[in-house]
Amino acid sequence: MSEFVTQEIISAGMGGQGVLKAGLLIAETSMKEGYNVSWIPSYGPEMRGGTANCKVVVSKRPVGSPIVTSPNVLLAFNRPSLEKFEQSLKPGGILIYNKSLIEIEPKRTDLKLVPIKATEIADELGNTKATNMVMVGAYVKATGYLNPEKVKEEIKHMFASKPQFVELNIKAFEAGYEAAEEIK
Amino acid sequence: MARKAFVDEERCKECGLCITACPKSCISFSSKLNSKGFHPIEIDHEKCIGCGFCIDMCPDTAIELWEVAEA
Amino acid sequence: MEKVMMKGNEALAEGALRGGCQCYFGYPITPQSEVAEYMSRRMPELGRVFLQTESEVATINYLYGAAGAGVRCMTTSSSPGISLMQEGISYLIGAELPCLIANVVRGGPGLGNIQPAQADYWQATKGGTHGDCRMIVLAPNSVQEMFDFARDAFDLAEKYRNPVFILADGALGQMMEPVELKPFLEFDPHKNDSWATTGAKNREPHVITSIHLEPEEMEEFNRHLQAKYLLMEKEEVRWEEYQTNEDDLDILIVAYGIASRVCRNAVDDLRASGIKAGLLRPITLWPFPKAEIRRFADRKIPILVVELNMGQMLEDVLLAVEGKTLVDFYGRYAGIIPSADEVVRKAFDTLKKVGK
Amino acid sequence: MEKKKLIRGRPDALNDKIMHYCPGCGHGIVHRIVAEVVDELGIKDRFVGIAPVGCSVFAYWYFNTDFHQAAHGRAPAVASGIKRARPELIVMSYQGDGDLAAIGTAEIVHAANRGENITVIFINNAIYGMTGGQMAPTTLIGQKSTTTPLGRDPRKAGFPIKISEMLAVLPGSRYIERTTVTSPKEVNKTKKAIKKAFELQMKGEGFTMVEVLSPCPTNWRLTPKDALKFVEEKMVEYYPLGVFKDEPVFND
Repeated sequence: MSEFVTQEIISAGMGGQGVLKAGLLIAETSMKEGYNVSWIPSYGPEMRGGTANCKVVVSKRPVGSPIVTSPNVLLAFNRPSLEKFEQSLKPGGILIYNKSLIEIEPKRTDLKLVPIKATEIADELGNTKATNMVMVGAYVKATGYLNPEKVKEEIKHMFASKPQFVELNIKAFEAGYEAAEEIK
Repeated sequence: MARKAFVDEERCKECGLCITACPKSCISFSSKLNSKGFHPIEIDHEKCIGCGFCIDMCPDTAIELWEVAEA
Repeated sequence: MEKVMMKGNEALAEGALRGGCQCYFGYPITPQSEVAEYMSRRMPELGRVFLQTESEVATINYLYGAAGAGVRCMTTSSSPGISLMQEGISYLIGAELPCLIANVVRGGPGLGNIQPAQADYWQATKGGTHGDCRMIVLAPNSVQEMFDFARDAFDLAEKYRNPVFILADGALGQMMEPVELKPFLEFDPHKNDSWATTGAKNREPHVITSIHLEPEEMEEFNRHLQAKYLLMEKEEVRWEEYQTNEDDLDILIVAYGIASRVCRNAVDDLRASGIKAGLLRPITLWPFPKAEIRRFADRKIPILVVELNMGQMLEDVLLAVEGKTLVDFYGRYAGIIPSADEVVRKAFDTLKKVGK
Repeated sequence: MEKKKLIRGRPDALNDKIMHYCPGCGHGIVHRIVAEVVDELGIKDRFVGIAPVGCSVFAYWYFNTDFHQAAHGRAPAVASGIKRARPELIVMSYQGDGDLAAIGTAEIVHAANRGENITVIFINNAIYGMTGGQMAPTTLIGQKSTTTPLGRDPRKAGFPIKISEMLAVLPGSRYIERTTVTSPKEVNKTKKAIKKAFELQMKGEGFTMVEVLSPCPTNWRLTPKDALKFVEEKMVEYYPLGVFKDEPVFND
């Protein structure tokens, strides 16, 4: 997966799970690595009542539409997100899903699966809120195109106003990176 | 015949307004998740007196009051 | 200069305040509420004015007041809110007041939805206002241009003493992209003193009005406006071309705003499969790049217009080509942005119609 | 435990769709109250609701009655139009605070002043909900919102507007009461008020309005339980509960 022209990502879950920040971290690091990027959240009343998602495009050519309808990569933080977006993944796409909250198995057989116990891993590190960084860790490992050290720099930058959370988030990222496998 | 409150777990959004209204403290959040990812309430029918206060407060019409056969 | 990731709505706000915006008035409406939220923090920091108003009907009249007082000011809204402002926009044009108005367009008609659309093209370029009204309408296609156009808009507005309009869409407002933040603009804060209501101290009173009861006087004023509009048409047309320099172009795609980004990729894809495709992107939707499009029509190059509406700019393209070449259309509505693949398929369809 | 007979369930005037409102939102409670009153008065088949712009824009998703969706702030005008065209209908304008107390102040004032024979249910939760928590005309002094990040400063953003008190001084208003939904007792008071308002409309007595102080946990950034406390402690202090007007308007 490390070679691509355009990669389209959907990060989806419950409000409060940090799905938007996960997408933003991927976009920001990719930007600093020289890619063209865009990030767009779901917005308006669809956010109320719990669900949230964002769409990220990382590309070697200028980004066309920022809106992703059939992603190469899905980060599913909970079961409704898996159920909502699994069918839209491109054949051969990567499905990174939070095994802690998703007890069902994906239906598609043409995907590369990256199950990760993200919430449990974050819990063990002391804060469920770091679930998103575990998921990003799994993404970086699975896709293999970003240097994990650069992501950690970006985490420091992202949490500059809340320095007490930097270490936790870096640890969560590392744990996710360790726990996932690279897709060849 | 006794009256008891029953919850429709799929409708419950875990707001807990019923819990604050219950005079018998017989409502709590269960550990299970519904399909929306909420922990629905559960009602201890031993303690429930069927007052319906929980129904007054429920924003999601998730609770009903039934007459039940005595145990 | 270092680039930062920024939301389109925030870039628009930052651009405007670096362009010298002293007063922001607005009313919440999705998908542009971030402009007001951003301004509610930034304007007080800079000692400037932020006011959340009671309605869009009122908003445009706050703007009428501030612009009449000669101060750089702006408002932003989204489709239904812009509809409510139409009376006031006519008053601004009629009183010759410079200001910036931006519409982050959503799906319509009616309350519609809150997804990106381009269905307010007619409203912006041909007036939803009464009277003979024209405004320069800028159509950004990136977060960078949201910043740049807002920053430069006030100079343009003051040059003609006329409102400048930015027509964006929900995607441009909501998306984050890398932006290079250019510095604060230098400008003359006394530029408008010759006509603005700054207090009649040691001078004759200034009156801001748009009423001319005598028909001859009203006609004369309209002639003056027409002369201004003609000058804008002569001097302010902006457009961008991509891959159009070959003489034997197979097809020209015309698209603006968010649609133009998709079409740029479609041009690359068409070229990869051997079709010599090019893109013309109008940047000013009014004045419209008529002559530039006619150049291609004169060479009989078939044109495909792509919009997020039922074919509104299409009519301006048809007027520009004067029947000299085939003009085809592809539109999606109210929140659906076509993929580059869709545009490529449609382009092959268009080529078939001219026997290629 | 075997269920024998349903004593109290969802009112007939509501369907079984799960509402899109956030957990602990007051809209769901008030929707149910309105529907219960419609059932009790037996007016479901001659009831028309007006949905505003705001979180309750989709109120019609949940009612088994006719509904109109109105442009932002214009609901009292739409309601008046319906009532004038078909006086036999029972017409409810259901509006939030941005809709009624900011963009729609002209329409609400004139509907009340005309003694228009309609009922307005005014949900005051001191915030713009749907657009994401901006200051509302009813936002309290010092209350934070996304457009008053440091708290509402009356010197810049004015004072919270007391609509019930304001409309009560108009000669055309027949019945105005402010209630809340913070406990079963208050819920029942709200229900009584709404029932009385509809009954007065059925008798043709003129403009009636019930203002309900209602929680918005999401945009207040509070738990549903703490949101109720905010209503009881902070909102009621500024917006006192009670009947502001109850006297006949037309003495002919």
